[in-house]
Amino acid sequence: MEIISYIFLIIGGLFYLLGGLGILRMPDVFNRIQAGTKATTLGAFSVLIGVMIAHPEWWLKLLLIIIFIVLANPIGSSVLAKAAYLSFDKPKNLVIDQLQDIFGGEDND
Amino acid sequence: MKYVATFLVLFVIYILLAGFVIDELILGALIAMILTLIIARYVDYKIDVKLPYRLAVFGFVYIPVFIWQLILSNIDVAKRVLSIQIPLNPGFVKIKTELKGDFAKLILANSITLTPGTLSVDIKGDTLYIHTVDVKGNTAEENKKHISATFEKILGVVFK
Amino acid sequence: MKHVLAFIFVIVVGGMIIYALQSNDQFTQYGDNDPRQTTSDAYINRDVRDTNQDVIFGESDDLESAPANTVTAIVADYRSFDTLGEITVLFISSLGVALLLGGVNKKRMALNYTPNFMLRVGSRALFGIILMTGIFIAVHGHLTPGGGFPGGTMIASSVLLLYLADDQFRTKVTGFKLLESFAGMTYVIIGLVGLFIGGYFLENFLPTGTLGNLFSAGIIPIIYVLIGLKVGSEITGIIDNFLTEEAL
Amino acid sequence: MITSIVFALVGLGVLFSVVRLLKGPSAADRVVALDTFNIIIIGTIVLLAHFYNNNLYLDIAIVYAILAFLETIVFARYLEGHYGNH
Repeated sequence: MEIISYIFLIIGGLFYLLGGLGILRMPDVFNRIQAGTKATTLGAFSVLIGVMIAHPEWWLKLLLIIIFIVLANPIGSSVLAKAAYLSFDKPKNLVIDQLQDIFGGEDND
Repeated sequence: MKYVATFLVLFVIYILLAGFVIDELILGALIAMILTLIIARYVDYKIDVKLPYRLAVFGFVYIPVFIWQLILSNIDVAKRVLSIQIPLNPGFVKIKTELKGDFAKLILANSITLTPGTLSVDIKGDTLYIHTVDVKGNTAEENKKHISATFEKILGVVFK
Repeated sequence: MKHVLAFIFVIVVGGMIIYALQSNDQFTQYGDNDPRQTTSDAYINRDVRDTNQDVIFGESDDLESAPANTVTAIVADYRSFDTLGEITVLFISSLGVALLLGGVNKKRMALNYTPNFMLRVGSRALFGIILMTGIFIAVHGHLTPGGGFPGGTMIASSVLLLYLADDQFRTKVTGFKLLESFAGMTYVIIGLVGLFIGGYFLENFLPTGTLGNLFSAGIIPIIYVLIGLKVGSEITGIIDNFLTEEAL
Repeated sequence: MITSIVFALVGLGVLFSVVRLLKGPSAADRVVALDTFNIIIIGTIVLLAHFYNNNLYLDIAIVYAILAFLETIVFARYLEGHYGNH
């Protein structure tokens, strides 16, 4: 049981490391949001599952933390992505930009 | 009905925090009842008879698919991050959704954010605006097939 | 001239302080203090009156101060009167903000952009979790770290989340004012009841129970919940005042 | 041994996000880095609860998660309002 828990913890640590690396290496803010959100969500998930296996009597509280992170983390990154789109210059390498329909131009609400 | 739903949600949250102890259950029920009277106007938790069926579909179909997609997306991120020249073909696309309820759309958007290469930015009406790392199609239908088709099918069953 | 006067004033006051401290034999001289008799040890062992035996979690009954958490024992029992002062300070600052920014015909300040759809819907789901966590922390103040002040702050932050997530949202300010006055008044009334029953202000007059149980520690959980409600409503009032503006 | 490996991995993640926090060309980059940093710290608190075998740390993790989420939202709304008008 302990070995499975440690495997989960190490996987979680690896994904946390991946999240940090993604934040550091990606070229523009939207890609950074993507890499950061995905990697840290799975990292948190994995670490919490690992701790849950090691301490089964804590599962209720850990489940609450998992629910909160899985709900709140994507919402936070969406809000942040919208803020970044509205407030800073667009990245140069966009292939297509259909978001311009609602936020583009001067007539933003 | 609204009050029952709010009470249940608050009570479940309290149990998750406090655990199954008889003292805590009594106190939690009391607190949840008082809070329900105060905040039922601000929140809109809904409940109906088919809830167990929905929860079953949610737990046994949606969550495994979701976790699998989450792992796939992380492998995707790892591939991009660890390659020397980061392969990118980014763009903002919009896709239509047929889901009706607000909460269903929220879950769909969250799922899209956590699946490979996509990040939902906003929802207006039934249109989702999405940032993708790798633009595949030109029309809304093509993009939908690549991005959200699986989740729409499952969530369509859950939130009928 | 002013500088000279100030200089003389400082010299005189400093001389008076030094003189007062030198000729005072009430304080223990430096180095003469006995570390075995410090107050903090007595607080940690709940043994100020030299009546307790060893404190054992889950077994000790009828301690002189019953919370499992030493900080709570000090904040809400030994130094409860100071805590009453602290929440009064918070009340005065909230009152100051209300005097400065408050008014009658205030409307909700419109932020520049409409909130994200996901934020608007998701905040409804997260609001419950945040509010319940705040109340849980305030209720369990005598068992776990935390207590009324962090719990009240969490309650206020759930309201802040709704403010940020919804352009139309506005709290009912009068309700929070009533709640705040009710909490503060009940605190003082509990203190006065202690004064009548036990002989001094905020005496713990309820049975204290077993250390570590949920229903234990007498009046301390009640006081901590009251503190939580008071802090929560005060900070909510501050947030409301900052996010409203005069109707144009 | 395994403890050290896990904490080394997590610590490197924290280090990278802090580098981006200091470097980030725009304010949005900094907020993204802070968000990532916060979620890594939540995991670290849970890990500490596990290794010290003390479930009081879990309460702290919940409170930290809530405050981190609120912080992201507040910063994002601020950026929209502050830079959005030019």
